[in-house]
Amino acid sequence: QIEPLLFEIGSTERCGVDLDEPAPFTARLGGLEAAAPVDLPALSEPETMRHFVRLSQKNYGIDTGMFPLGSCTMKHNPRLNERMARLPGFADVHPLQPVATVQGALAVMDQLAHWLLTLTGMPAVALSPKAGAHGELLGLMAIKAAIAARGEGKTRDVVLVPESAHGTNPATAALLGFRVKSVPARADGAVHLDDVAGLLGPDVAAIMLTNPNTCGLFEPQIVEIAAALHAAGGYFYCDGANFNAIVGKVRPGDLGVDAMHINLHKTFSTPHGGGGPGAGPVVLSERLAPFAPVPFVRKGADGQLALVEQAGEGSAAQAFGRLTAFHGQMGMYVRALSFMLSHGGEGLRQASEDAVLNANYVRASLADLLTAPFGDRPCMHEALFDDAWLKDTGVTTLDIAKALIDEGFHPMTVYFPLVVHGAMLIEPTESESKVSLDLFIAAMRDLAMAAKRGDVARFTGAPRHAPLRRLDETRAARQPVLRWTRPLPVA
Amino acid sequence: QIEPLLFEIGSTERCGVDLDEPAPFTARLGGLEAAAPVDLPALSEPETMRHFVRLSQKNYGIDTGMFPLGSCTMKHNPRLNERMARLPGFADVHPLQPVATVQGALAVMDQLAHWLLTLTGMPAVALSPKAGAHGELLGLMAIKAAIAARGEGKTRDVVLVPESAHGTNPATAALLGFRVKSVPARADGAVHLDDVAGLLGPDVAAIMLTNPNTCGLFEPQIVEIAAALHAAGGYFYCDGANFNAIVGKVRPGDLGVDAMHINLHKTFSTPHGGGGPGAGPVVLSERLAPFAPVPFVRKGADGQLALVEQAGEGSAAQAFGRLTAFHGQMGMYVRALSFMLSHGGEGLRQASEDAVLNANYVRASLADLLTAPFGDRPCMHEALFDDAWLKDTGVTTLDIAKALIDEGFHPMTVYFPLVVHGAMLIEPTESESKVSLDLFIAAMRDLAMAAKRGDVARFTGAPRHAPLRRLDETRAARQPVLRWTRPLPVA
Amino acid sequence: MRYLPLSGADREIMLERVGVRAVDALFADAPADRLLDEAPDLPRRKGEMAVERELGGLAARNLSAGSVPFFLGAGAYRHHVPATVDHLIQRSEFLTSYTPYQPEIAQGTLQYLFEFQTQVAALTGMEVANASMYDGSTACAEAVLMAQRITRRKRAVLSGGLHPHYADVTRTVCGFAGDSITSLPPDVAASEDIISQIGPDASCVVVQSPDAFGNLRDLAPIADAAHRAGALLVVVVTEAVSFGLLQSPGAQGADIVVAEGQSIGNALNFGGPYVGLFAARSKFVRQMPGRLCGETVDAEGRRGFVLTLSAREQHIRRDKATSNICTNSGLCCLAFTIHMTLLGGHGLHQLARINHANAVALADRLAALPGVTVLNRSFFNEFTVKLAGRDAAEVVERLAARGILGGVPVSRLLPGAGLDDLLLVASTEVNTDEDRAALADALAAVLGEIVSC
Amino acid sequence: MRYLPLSGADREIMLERVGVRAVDALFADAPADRLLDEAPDLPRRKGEMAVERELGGLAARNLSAGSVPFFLGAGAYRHHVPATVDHLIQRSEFLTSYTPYQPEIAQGTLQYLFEFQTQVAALTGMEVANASMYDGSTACAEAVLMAQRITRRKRAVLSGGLHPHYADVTRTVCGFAGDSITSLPPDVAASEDIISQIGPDASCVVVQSPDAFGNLRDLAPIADAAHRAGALLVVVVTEAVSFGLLQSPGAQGADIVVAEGQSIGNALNFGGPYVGLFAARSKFVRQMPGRLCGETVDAEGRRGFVLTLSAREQHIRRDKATSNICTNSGLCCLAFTIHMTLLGGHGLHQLARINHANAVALADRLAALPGVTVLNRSFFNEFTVKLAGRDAAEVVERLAARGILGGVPVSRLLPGAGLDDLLLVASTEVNTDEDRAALADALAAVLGEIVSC
Repeated sequence: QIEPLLFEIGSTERCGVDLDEPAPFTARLGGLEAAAPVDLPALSEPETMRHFVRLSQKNYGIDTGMFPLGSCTMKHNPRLNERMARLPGFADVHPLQPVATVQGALAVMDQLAHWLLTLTGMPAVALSPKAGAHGELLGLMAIKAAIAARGEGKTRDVVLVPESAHGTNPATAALLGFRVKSVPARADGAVHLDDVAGLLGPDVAAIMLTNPNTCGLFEPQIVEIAAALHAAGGYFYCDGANFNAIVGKVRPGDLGVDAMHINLHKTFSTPHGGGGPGAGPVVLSERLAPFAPVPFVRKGADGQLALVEQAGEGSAAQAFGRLTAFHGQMGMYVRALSFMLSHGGEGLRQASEDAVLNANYVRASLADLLTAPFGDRPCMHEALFDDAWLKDTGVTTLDIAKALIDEGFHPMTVYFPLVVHGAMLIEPTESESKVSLDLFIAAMRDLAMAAKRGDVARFTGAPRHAPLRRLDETRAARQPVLRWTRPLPVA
Repeated sequence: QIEPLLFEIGSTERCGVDLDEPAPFTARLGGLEAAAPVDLPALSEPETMRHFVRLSQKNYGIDTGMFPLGSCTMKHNPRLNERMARLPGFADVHPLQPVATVQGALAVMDQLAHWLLTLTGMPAVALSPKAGAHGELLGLMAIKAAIAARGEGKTRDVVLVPESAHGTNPATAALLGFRVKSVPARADGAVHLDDVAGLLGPDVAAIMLTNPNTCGLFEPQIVEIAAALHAAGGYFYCDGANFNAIVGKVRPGDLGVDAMHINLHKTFSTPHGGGGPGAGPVVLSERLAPFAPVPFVRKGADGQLALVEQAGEGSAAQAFGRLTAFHGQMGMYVRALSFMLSHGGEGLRQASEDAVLNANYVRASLADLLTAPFGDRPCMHEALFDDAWLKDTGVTTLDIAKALIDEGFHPMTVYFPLVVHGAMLIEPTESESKVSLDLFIAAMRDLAMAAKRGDVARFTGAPRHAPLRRLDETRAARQPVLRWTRPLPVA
Repeated sequence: MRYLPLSGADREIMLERVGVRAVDALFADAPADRLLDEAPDLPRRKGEMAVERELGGLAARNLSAGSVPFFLGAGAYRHHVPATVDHLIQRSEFLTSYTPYQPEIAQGTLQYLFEFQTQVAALTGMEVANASMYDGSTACAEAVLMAQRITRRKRAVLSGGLHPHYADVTRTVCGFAGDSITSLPPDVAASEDIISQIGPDASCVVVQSPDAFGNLRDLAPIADAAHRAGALLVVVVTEAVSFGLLQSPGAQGADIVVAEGQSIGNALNFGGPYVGLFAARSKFVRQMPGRLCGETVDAEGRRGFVLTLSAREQHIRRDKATSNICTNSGLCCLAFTIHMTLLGGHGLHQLARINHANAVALADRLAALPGVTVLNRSFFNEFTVKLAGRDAAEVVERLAARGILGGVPVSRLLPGAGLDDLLLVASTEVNTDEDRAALADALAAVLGEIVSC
Repeated sequence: MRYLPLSGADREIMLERVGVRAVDALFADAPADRLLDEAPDLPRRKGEMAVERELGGLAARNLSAGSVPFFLGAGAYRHHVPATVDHLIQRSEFLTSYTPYQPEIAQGTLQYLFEFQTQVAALTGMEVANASMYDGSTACAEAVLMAQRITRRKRAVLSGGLHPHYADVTRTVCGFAGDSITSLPPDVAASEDIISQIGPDASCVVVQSPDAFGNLRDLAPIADAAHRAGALLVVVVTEAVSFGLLQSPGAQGADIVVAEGQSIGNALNFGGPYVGLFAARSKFVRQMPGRLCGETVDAEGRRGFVLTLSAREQHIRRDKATSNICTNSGLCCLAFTIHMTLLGGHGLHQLARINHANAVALADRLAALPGVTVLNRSFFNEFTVKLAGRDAAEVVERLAARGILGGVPVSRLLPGAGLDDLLLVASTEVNTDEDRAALADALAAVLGEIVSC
């Protein structure tokens, strides 16, 4: 059933909030008041409830079924974390209250930092970025600032990015005025030391490497690459989107990383929420730490926690200013810390192991029917297949994705990483039970056999069991309709 | 998709709760400990979340669509009320704490009582019944006690119940040892003074009358019936299930009522919750008030509120003991009071008017296609149709109900009241918007026309767009399977 | 008003369709002289913020259990409920649904009821369970009525260890229904001779374990005696977590088991809403009160669930019904089911062990205080202490003044029974060592303050 | 561990299927000498109850706004959010869904984004809005970058009335990106001559209204001047409720409007997460950063929504993208949309009137105190007071010690700017007369305690 837009059922004559008339007052609006209220209809409370509940019913979520979206890490979102984030002591606190009245909030930031530093083996962390890409921005800014401080600001302006990288990597580098050079993809899915070494030189500011990489593999030569880069005067930015595979198993700090963002929503399970809000704290090496932006938390001699908010002074002498108003995503900090405390060190390690085991279980269970670009080698937290096995079937990777919807599953990530033809990237995460994986595997096997026996119609018409069937994305882009407009009155 | 039973996917090897090992201790269980844990599988937290979310998706609720279930009063459940009931000061308070530590809770009971008494025009209320039927029990007990106190306990043992009454009425009377005599149904849907008067005598303890009645009509002779009953020495028990139609418009106390339960979940919108919990406070006349059970709240001379918990003493000298442990449905009291405060006196009156208007709008909008047993007269909060208009179509009332599911609506109440053939009882409540009513009316008209033009297949196969199609109730009753049992191991 | 979707313009159009000038024309059947001219004399409508202020203010006048060391039990227990539980029961599709009379669009409710019945049957050691009752006390009265229907006898024997409220509810309801009730006197030491009370006229004997004073009762001999006399054994449990550690009532010979399920999944709520568990041997199923959910298939042969055996119920049988009950405790039993799903049998066992360990630790600590005697030889998570002649109610008041909710004075439940120096003390998994120390210290201080009664 | 569904037995079976003995075999690509032998040195796992105790303890060390008279603003405002909002955003299908890249099963998210875009466009008076940004401050920097792309000019002019954090973020981001930024000095009295700063090299001029000191700015003359110079007017709004009462930026000539949406639907959250609103003239749509949701049809012709114009975005365009942004503030913009749905234009208008009335009442009351001057000629719900030579930061500390959160000292935002005796005070619908009286009384007392700086 189509749910109307709220504007189509709303009215300007009712309201879902009861507001009293204020006591008489003389406005001091300097003549800038609007002539009339904004023309937006309202719904009463019951209508509002129903409208959004019905909309929600058109969505798929982790809570409704398996969500094996590779690289996106859709894991369980504990409701304990939601409850903790809503404690008035966290949710109902203003960012600019006197610091004496927010010692608990600062302690959350301090504890979160401690966990992140211990898990990454890094000496410093900047908490404020509001998403992974925002963290990348911070990391590359710190690198740029460090290079400028070394007097090489004019000459070191190249950032190396593997072809398999997330799109945010080159976008971030370009935004900051870096020239982006690609590191080619190799048949084994890994970044090779030789390829990197061939690009290194006095113009190279940094490499942006994802580890485990977007093919689901731990970069085998990562230590050597980091060393080569450092020898050439560059910095190693690690895209930490896949940190969830190695938490408690390997510390990025032991691999030579200079900066790495951590998507709290991926690794530490703050809710994805249909696309945000995220949080992307960045851990930094000794060499980059001085360039972290404000604000940060410092413990005073009296044991009180303080906020350093002003760049250019004291411990923030080399800091480069703010990346956001206030202090970052407090609501996400609380959730992530709650997740960490619940797991403990050993639980986080177990979670990584289970995530890797789950992915390999799926990989091994489909290996006889699907084709994997890098052969039968183990993967980390996500299993990557290509579309060679679909050759001549008339079925595409996209068709498989849409057909999975009909089987009751969210599709895997498709056509990413770009370096693999018709990629299907499956990340079950540690939250899936064996029962659930077995059902998914059975559905995938059934689809694979259907494709191979030529049951094309099952795929091209998919999805059939979804609120809508395939949408016309071309039309949306060609004649963009980006908002509702009140229809003209019928003459 | 079928959701497995939790036992089919659970395991005794995992757990959704982390519990530490207690410090060593010496058990003092007197040799009565079990040899092994109860054989019940568990799910981890992510699996639990998904299992119950998926189950919920097989349910229909007010929040998901119109729920025009006559007599059941499915109205909007404000989430404010849920929030208020969960305040630690209400939810996390033990019923037997010292009364000095629960003055706020007692004040809620006191205020709720004040609203109920003001709205009903009655002098006393007993809050503790846990549902409407429980309230009926209380009311008839009070009547029985009052009669016994008059020395007529042996002789007055008849309760008059109209044929159109809710099944709980005769069941309650029978449970308490009353003989039930039926008041016949009349063609106009009303209970007639003449019929009642013909049954009155020294053996009649009470009449149980619903007002507005289950045909959705205000009993026109209610005042006269009450007077006749009183003159004959009987009591007037009013079934308050439909009080929501007249709140703020008519006070039952002004009609001669001696006792009436109020379903807080119907009139004051505490959630139905798939069948409970309910709450059924009973208002009592001066004559019955002394017989109310414990506990009740009394204001002391010092302004402190006290709980009278012991029958047989002081103000509870004639009370007949407890109907439940502790003090009743506190969680429901808070929700109902929150609902009342939100509406205010004028809002409750408006809600009744809107509920009646909505029902009449539906009635008037379907009057040309459907047949109404009592003609074109206005109804109160629910519109009643019979199945005369389906004659010779091959379509039944039940078919109409199931076909409504395919249109996205919950069915109306069907085959109740029993006195109307193939009854369809439609109660939109005040929570439905005109837009929503118009959609419902359109669907009903479409179905009516389909039935009349002989499109029987649309009905007999319905519902098609539901998690399941029609269920075999006979089989369930004949070979009752009331619990899951572990399958025997495969040999 | 935020809850009312009709606008003034809507109302005008609708009145026109209905064919009346004003809404009062629709109230024409009501006696004109009884129709109110204006809204009742009650406060004006309040916005959300104002309601929150008013009710928040009242809530703040209660001392909430979580804010202090807390040791009350007596049929209502403070346990930790996982956040998942309360989240799920608030889902619109559960919260705002009705009794599942339309099973095609109520499978969510029906399946969890079936799961609930299975859990309750397993915990109680019985063959069948219903879809819940109002609470434990009303379930107890219903059990006695059911025993009467089964045995066609009209005298029930209530143990002196039965929770006084349960006994009172049972006496009240069954008394009105024409049963005679033999109530044994309060039995602090679990030493009553109940077996001798079971005569050939007895429909049932009702025994609670852990009993109202915390003692664990050996039910098997009572079951044997009852069965020999043609009577039923009704077992009452007011602390459902005890199922995790103790032999089940079913294993000990119970015919009907009723319990308060609040402890699993549900908050204290100042006494309600709670959830009554009701289980029995399967041969008695057609005499059970309340809703039953059963398995069946749909028109395409898929497994599904429906309310069944409703020929017992009031909406079908009217005055011939097994009970007048017409509701269950839906959301509370959903909470129970979800919490039990998270726990499973092993988790409940561990939870029960923690409860018992904490109670043992508390008993040892209190017993070490001068003037305090722990009376129980056995207990689960609650026991009775004798306060050397002090008035327990006064002790509790003084403890509350010190910010400790220290227990339930027996006189609160049994006034005038001469048990004024007895205090019921419970300890669950929520209590810490610090809590216990705080109670012991404060109790020692308070006992020093007041003289014997 | 309660979140991990694999049992030991499951793991054994799965390892066998994978064909390895132990899970460490799957980590073989990691350098053996960097693989940790054991879990990191961090606390052991905690049950829910223990986590609640630990985090609850930290939360209790913060003075929450709702527990005291509260008057802070400066870009984050305490408003009352209806319970419906928080209930709905916690629905599993919203909370646990992903970016709607699979539109067939994400219409819930997509439709509310379309509704959100419509609301934001209407409120700002612009033609198009995107599906939200991280917050107002980052949206501000993105607007300047966008203006640079549109005008191909590299100097932006920032008003001295721009929130200092916003100015800082913009300077930082755009500075790194190679833009030059002309920041005007702090402009307490809204008296700066910004028009003279708009040269032919200016990409845009960034003006906030209500500005950081609470003043309302007449934007039309600035828009005219900017447009004459070929520059864009970027308007910043940090208090979205002000849209209810003031002429929209679009009506005054803005080309791009960015705003902090926290005030509508979202809690204070100690500064985040918030939701950035971003709107522009439609001719600039292909230069906008962030996600856009557009209407289309499905294979059966039914209306549906998809993310569109993604050729601007990083996952398609990589280093040619309009922004590196790859997320929005999904749940926060859902909260915004729901709250706005409840309010509608008329409700927002009324809410804004109440805010203004409360602020006027507060300004009058404070202005009556000796040593206190209200500096604003115009304001919405926040204004600046001068405390006759006292250090506002110290005043605020002393007010806090008296249980009043009295405002934001300007020196917190602009240290060293010589504005130490200025205090920003905000008043929304949550403030009562008693709150205002408490602040006035306490402020009078505190001012009497401390000497001039």
